[in-house]
Amino acid sequence: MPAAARTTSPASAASTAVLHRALVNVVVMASLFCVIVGSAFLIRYWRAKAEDPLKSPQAIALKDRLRNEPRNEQLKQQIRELDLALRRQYFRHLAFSHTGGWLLVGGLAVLILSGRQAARLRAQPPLPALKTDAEKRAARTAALARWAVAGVALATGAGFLALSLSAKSTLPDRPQDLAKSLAKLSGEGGPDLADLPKPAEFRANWPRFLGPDGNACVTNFTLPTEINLTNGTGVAWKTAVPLLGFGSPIVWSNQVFLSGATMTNRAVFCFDAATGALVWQRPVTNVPGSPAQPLEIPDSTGYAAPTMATDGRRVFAWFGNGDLAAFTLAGAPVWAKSLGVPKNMYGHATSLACWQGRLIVQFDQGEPEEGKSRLYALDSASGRVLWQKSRPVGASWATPIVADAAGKPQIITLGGKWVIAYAAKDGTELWRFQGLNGEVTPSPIFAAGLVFVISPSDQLFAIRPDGFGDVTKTHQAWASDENVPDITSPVSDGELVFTAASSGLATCFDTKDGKKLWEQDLESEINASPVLAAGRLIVITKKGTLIVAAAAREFKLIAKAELRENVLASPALVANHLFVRTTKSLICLGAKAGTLEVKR
Amino acid sequence: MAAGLSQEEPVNRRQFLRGGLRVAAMTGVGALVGALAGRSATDGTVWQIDPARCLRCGQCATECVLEQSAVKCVHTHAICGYCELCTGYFVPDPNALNTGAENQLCPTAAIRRKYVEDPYYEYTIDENLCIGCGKCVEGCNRFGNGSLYLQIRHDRCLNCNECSIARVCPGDAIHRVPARHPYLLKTTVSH
Amino acid sequence: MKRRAHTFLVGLWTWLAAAGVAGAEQRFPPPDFESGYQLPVTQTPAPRAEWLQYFDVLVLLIALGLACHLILRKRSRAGVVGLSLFSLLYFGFYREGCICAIGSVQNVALALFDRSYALPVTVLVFCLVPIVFSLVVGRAFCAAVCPHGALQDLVLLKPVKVPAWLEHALGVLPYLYLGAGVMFAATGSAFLICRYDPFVPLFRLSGSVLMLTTGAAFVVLGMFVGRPYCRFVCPYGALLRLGALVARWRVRVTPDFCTQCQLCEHSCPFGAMREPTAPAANPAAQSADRRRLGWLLLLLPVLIAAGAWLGGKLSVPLSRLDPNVALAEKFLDPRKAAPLPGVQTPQSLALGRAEDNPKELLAAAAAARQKFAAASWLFGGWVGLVIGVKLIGLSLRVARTDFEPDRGACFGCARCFSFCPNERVRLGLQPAPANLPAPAAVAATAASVPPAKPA
Amino acid sequence: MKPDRSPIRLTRRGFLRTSARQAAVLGLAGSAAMSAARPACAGSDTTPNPFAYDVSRLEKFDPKLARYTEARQFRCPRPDARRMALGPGGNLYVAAGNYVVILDANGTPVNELALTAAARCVAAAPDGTVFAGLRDHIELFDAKGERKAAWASPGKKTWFTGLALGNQGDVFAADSGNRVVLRCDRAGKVLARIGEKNPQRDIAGFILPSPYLDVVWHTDGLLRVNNPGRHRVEVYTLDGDLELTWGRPSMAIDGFCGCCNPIALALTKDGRYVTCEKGLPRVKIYQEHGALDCVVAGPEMFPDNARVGAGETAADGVRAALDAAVDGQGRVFVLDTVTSRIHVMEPRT
Repeated sequence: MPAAARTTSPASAASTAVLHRALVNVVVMASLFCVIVGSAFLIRYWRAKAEDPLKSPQAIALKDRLRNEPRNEQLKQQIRELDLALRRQYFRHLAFSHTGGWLLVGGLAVLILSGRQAARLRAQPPLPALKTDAEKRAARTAALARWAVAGVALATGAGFLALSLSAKSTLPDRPQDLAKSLAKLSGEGGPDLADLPKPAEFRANWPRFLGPDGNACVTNFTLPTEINLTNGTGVAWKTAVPLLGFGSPIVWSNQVFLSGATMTNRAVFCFDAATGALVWQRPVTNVPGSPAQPLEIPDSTGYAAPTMATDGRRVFAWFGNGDLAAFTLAGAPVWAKSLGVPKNMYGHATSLACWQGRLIVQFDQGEPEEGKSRLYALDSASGRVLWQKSRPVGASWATPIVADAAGKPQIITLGGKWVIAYAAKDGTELWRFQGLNGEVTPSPIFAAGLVFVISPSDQLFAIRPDGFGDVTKTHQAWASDENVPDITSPVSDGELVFTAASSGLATCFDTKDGKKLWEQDLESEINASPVLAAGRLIVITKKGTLIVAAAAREFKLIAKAELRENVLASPALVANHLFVRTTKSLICLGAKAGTLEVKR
Repeated sequence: MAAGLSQEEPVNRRQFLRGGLRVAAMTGVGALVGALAGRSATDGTVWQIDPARCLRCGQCATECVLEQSAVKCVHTHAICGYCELCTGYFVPDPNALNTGAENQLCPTAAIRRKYVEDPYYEYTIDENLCIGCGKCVEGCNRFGNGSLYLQIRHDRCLNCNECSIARVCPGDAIHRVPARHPYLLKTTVSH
Repeated sequence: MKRRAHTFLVGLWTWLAAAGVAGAEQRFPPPDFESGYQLPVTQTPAPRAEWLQYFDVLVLLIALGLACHLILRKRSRAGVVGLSLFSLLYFGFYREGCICAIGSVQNVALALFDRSYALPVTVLVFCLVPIVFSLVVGRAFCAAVCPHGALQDLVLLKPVKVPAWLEHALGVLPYLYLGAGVMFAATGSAFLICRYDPFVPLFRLSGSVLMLTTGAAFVVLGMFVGRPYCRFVCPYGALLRLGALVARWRVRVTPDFCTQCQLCEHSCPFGAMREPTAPAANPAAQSADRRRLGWLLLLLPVLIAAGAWLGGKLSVPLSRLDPNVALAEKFLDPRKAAPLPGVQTPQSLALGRAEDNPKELLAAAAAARQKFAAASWLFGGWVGLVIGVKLIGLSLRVARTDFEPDRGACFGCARCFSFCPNERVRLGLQPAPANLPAPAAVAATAASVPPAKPA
Repeated sequence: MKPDRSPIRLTRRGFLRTSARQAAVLGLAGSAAMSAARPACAGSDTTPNPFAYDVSRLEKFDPKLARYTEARQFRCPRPDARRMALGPGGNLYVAAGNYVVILDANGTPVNELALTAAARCVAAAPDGTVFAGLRDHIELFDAKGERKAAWASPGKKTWFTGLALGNQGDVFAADSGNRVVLRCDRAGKVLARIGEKNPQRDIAGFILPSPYLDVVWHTDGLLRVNNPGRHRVEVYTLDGDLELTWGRPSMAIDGFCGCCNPIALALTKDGRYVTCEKGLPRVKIYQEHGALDCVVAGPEMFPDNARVGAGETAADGVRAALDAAVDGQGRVFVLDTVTSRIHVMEPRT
C-alpha cells in the first residue's frame, strides 16, 4: 500500500526508515523464534516419547536386577527415585507441548503483525501500465489452462491406473465367494477344490506311495510278454537317477517324479514318462526351520526314503531331515517348510498322502511319552497347517491312507501299538485299535470294506472301520499270524490278500475269513511291497528279480525277469507301463516311446 | 439497494440461466433437508469404548489427538474384588505388596491403593496421571474380575468427527453413542 | 403339605429362571465390609452441553449475517478482518475446529447413504447454511467465518501471483478431493477430509506430527500464496464456489462505474479479478473457438465414461481404506505371519478378533467392497465430469466491460474496495474527477492519496 | 518517488529468499523430526504394544515337571461349561449352560439333563443320583435323569460353585456367595457350616473376589477347599476344624498366580491335589503337604483360555476358567471352559 508515499519530509522519511528497520528486525527475530520453538517442539516431541517412563532402559535394568536381589533395599530406593524423576519428566513434557504450542502461536502473531506493518511501510504504489491486448492474453491463458487441466487429468488418470494395478486382493469380489473363503479357512471345504483334478484322474495315475488309494492294485493292465534288460525287449527306457533315494516313483500324466538325497544335498527330479528324459531337477535348499547341522541317518533308510505325493497340481517331497517342499508340475517352487527334525533312530521313512487339496503328513517320532508325534493336514497350495493332531505314539515308518470307509473319508494311520482312524475333514479321531507291536513299517490298505494292517512279523489284522472309540475288542474281523511281513505292505484285489515277507515268503489269504490259501517261498529277499496288476501279482526282489504270479487261490508262477540292479522301491503302474526305481536308475517296462497314453 | 450490490441488470440469457440454477440448487438443498430431517437426531453423539470389545492394545495412549489421551481407566468398584494382591496394581510377581515404585504396574503411578480393612484394599484412578494405556486393564481382566476398563472421558475428549483411535482400534471397540448416555460402564448387572 | 411346598418351590425357581433370562443376572457381589466402607461411584464427566452446540449454530448464523453486511453493505475490510479474528478465535482456537462446515459434508454424505447413521441437526445446519448463503451472497463463509480461511487470510504477508493457467489447473483439485471425501464418507469407511485437515491440529496445538508439520507448512506457504488451502485443496470451498457462481448478489469492486484503472486487479492476492474483454472481433478466431467448444462438448461424455471405467478398476485398492476390508485382506492372506507368543501387536490382536468371528468380519468387508464397487466408478465419472466441465468452461468466452471479481473465485475479503477510485470518491476521501481519467492518471492520484483504511 | 535502496529494504525478492530459506529450514527440521519420531509413535500396527502386560516369561516352566501327556480331547456338546465331575461308570458329568451333560470317557454323549437355569456345579453319586448346583439351590436327579427334588435355597446371597459327595450320605456344597462350605444330608438339611470366618477356631475365612469356591472330599474323611483370595488350599474336618493350609501366591510354577487362585481342586486316589488356575491357565499336582509334584498341563495347552477377552460368559460375566477331575486310572480330565473342550491327560510311563 502506498503508505510510505504519505511522508515527504526527510525527517519523517528517516523516522520511517528507522521504524521499518525495527519492524524488519522484529520480523527476523519472530521468525527465528518460531523456528526455534518449532524445532524444539518437534525434537522434544520425539525425545519425550522415547524417554517415556516405560521405556527407560535404566529402569528396566534396575528392575531386572531387583528380581535377582529381591532384598536389596538400596536398589529399591534407587528405582523409586528414578521412577519419580522419569514420571516428572514425562508430565513436564506434556505440559511443555501445550505451552510450546501457545508460544509458537504468539511468535507467529508477532511475526505476522510486524511483517505486515513492515511490508506496508515499504509497499510500492501500484503503477499499472495500460494493457490493451486483454483478449489475446485471455485466449492465451485459456489455452495454457486447458493444457494444464489436461495435464492434471492425465496425471490423475495415470495415478488411477497405477493404483488399479494393485487391485489384487485376497478378499473375493463377489459375496457368493465368501462362503468358500470361510470354508477354506476353517478347513471344511478345504482348499480350492475347483482347481483340483477329478477323482477319475487320480485313479488313472500313480499319485502316491502304492497307487491312488495306497492299495497297489490296478484292474486294467497289460504286462509286456517278455522283459529282457540285456537286449531291451519290453523296456521302454532306462535312465540314471542322479541321487540315491529309497522312495518309490510317482506318476502324474506324462511325468514321473522322484526325490533323492544325501546328507547334504536334497533334490526332486521329474522325468518324461514317454522317453525317460530328465525334464527338471530342483534342489531343496534354504528351507525355513531346516536343521543347520547335517543329520546322521543310517544307510538302510537313507535321506530320501519317503515317497513323494501329488495333488495333481503340485508335487510334494519330504526328506529325512524333515524338509518338506512343494513344486508345481513344471518345477516352480511353491512352498517349503520344516515341520521339525524327525527323531528317528532308523531314519524317517513315512510317505506323504494327498486328499482334496490337503497334504496329509503323519509325523511320528521319538518315544510315545515324549508326545512329539503329530498328524498334520496342510493346505497343499500354501503349506498352511489346516489342522494337527497329537498322536500317542513314538516313531513309526508306515504311510497313512485316506479311504472312504464306512461312508466317510478316514485317514488310517499305524504307529506304536495303535491303529487310529481320523476324520479326513478335521482330524477328529474316529476309532482306534490296539494290536500293533514293534517297529511299525508296513502300511495299511483298505479293500473289500476292511482295513488290513500288519503288526510286523506278528499278525495280520482285518478291521471293520465303522466303529467309534476303542474298537480293539469289537471290530476285528479276523487275524492271522502266518508268514507276517515286517517291512512290506499287503495288497488285495478285494477277494484275496497277498503278502510278501522280506524273507521271500509270499502268502495268500482269503479276505473273508483270513484263511491262508497258499504260501510260496520266492527264495530271495524282498524289500519292495508287492503290487497287483489285472490278476497278476508282481513282486520285485531286492536283487532285482521281477516275479509275476497269478493272483489266484492257487499259486502259479507266470514269468520271471532280471532287472540286474538292486530294487528297494515299489513299482508304479500306469497305462500298461511299470516304473521301477532301482538303486541306480529308473526303468520303464512296457511298450516303447510314443505309445504311452495316460487316460484322463 | 446499497452501493456495493449489483445494480439491476437487464435479464440476459446468462442471468436467466444463473437464476434457474440457483433455484435448482436451493431446491436441492431443500430436498436434502427434507431427506435428512426425518433421520437426523437432535441429540448429538460422542465416542465411547465398549469394554467388552476392548483388546487392551495400548493404542488409546498413543493414537489420541490429545497429548494426554482422553481415554482413561475407570473402575467399577462393585465388580472389584478388593484384592490385596491386585494384578491391575502390581507387576506380575511383585517384590512386595506395598506401594513402592518397583512393584507398581502403572507407568505413571495413576492408581491409588488404600487400605480398607483386612484383607481388602481399595484402588482408585487419578485421571490427571492416567494415560489410558490399559496395562492395568489387561492385568485385571486376565487374572481378576475386570473391574478396571477403559472409557473415553468426555471432559477431555474433543469429539473429533473421525476418532483417530477408533480408526486403528484392533477390537473395533470404539463407536459413537448418544450423548445422553455417553458412557458404557460395566455394572453389577450383566447384560 | 411337603408336596405343596415342593411344587411352590419349583414354581418359584421357574419364575426366577424366567426372570433371569428376561432381565439380567446379578454379577458376583463385592465383599461384605465390616468397617462400614461405602463403595465409591464411578464418575462420569458429561460431554459438552447440548445447548452449547445450538449456541455454536447461533454464532455461525450471526457471523454469516455480519459477514454479508460487512462485505456487501459496509464494504469494510477492517470489519472483515475483525470478524475473521473472532472466527479464528471462536471456531478455531476455542471450538478447536470440530465440528466445522468443511468436515460436515462427509457426515451429510454418510447420512444419505447409511440409514442407521443419525445425523445431529447441528451438523446438518453447519453444512447447509453456508451453502445457502453462498447461493445468495457468494462466499461470505470463506471470507470471515471459516477459521481455516481466516487463519490463511490473516497470515498473508507478501502475496505471490500464481499464474492464471496454473490457478485454473490446480483449481480442479478441490473437486476431486470433494469427490474422494464424499465417496469414502458415503461408504462409511473414512472421513478423509478430517483426517488430512492441516489446520485443526494447529487449533488444538496437538495432533500427529505429520499433520502438525503439514499445517505449519500451509501457514508458511500462506504467507506468500494467498489462501493456498482454500484455493487448491478445500472441498467445501469448491462447493461454495459453485454456489457463488449462481449467487443472487455478488461483490462488485466499483460502486459506480469502472475507470479501468487496474488497481483492483493489483490488489487481489487470490487472482480472482478479471479484466474487461470485448467479444471476439475476428470471425475466424470465433469459429475456431466454436469448433473447439463443440469438440469439448463431445469429449465430455467420453471423459465421464473413461473416468467411470478407470474408477471402476479402483474399487479394490480404494476399499482398503475401509478398516474391515483391510483387516479381512490381511486375515485371508495365506502368507500372513503366524501369531507369535508373547507381546502382541495391534495387528495380531485384530487378526485374533477376526479368527474369533470370521463370518461377521468377512460379511462386513464384502459389504464395504460392494459399496466401493458402486462408489468407485461414480467417483471416476465425477473426475471425468469435473475435468470436462472445466475444459468447457475454459473455452467459453465471457465479455466484460468492467474489472470485476470472478464470481466463484472471489472470497469476499474486501481488500479491493479501497483501491477503487470511485469507492474513494463514494467515501468522500477523494474529490470526484471532472472527466474520466486515464488509468495512469488514476494510479497517480491513488498513489498520492493513500486510503484511510489499510488493505 | 525514488525506490529506496537501503540494505534493510524489504524487497519482494529479498523477502522471498529469506522466507524460502526459513521454509526450507522449517521443512527440514520438521521432516527430520517426523522421520525420527516415526518409530516412537506407535503409529504402525505391527509395532508391539509398548504397554503390554507381559507374562510370557512366566508361561514357561521346567519341562521335566511335565509328566502328563494328552491322550485325546473332545468337545462338550453344550456351550458355557463351568464345572465337571466324574461319576459312576467313569462317565463325565459336565455342568454346561442350562444342562448337565453326561459323557463317557471317550466323549460320546450318554445323557443330558435339562435345568431351569444355568448349572454351576455338579456331582454324581455311585448310585447314579446327580446333584446339580444352580446359582442358589441344588437339584437332584435319579440315574434315569428324572428330577427328584429341588432343595430350598440356604440363603439370599447363595451362589453355589462346587459340590462334593461324602461316603455317609453327606453332600458338601461350596457357597461362594456366603463364603462357606455347607455340609448337608441327602435330604438337603444343612448339618454344618464349614470355613466361615471364626477367629476362635483360627479360621480366617474364604476370600472370594469371584465365585470359584470348590470343595473335594477324600476317603481320609477330610475336606479340601480352595481359598483363592489367600492363594491357598485349606483342609477341614467334617466338623469344620481347620487342619492344614498350604499354598503361596506367585506366578512361578510352584505358586498360585494372579489375584485369586486356585479356582478348582481335584484329588488323586493317593491324596495328591490337582489344582487349576486361571489367568495363567495351568493344571498342577501337589503332594499331600503342598510341595509341587508335577504339571499336568501348562498355559500352552490352553491358548484360547489365556487370550485377552476370552471367556466372558454371557450369563454372569464370570470369566471362564478350568476344572479338573481324576479317574481311577490316574487320568486327569481337564475342562477348558472357554473352548468347552475336555482334555484327557495320561501320566507318562
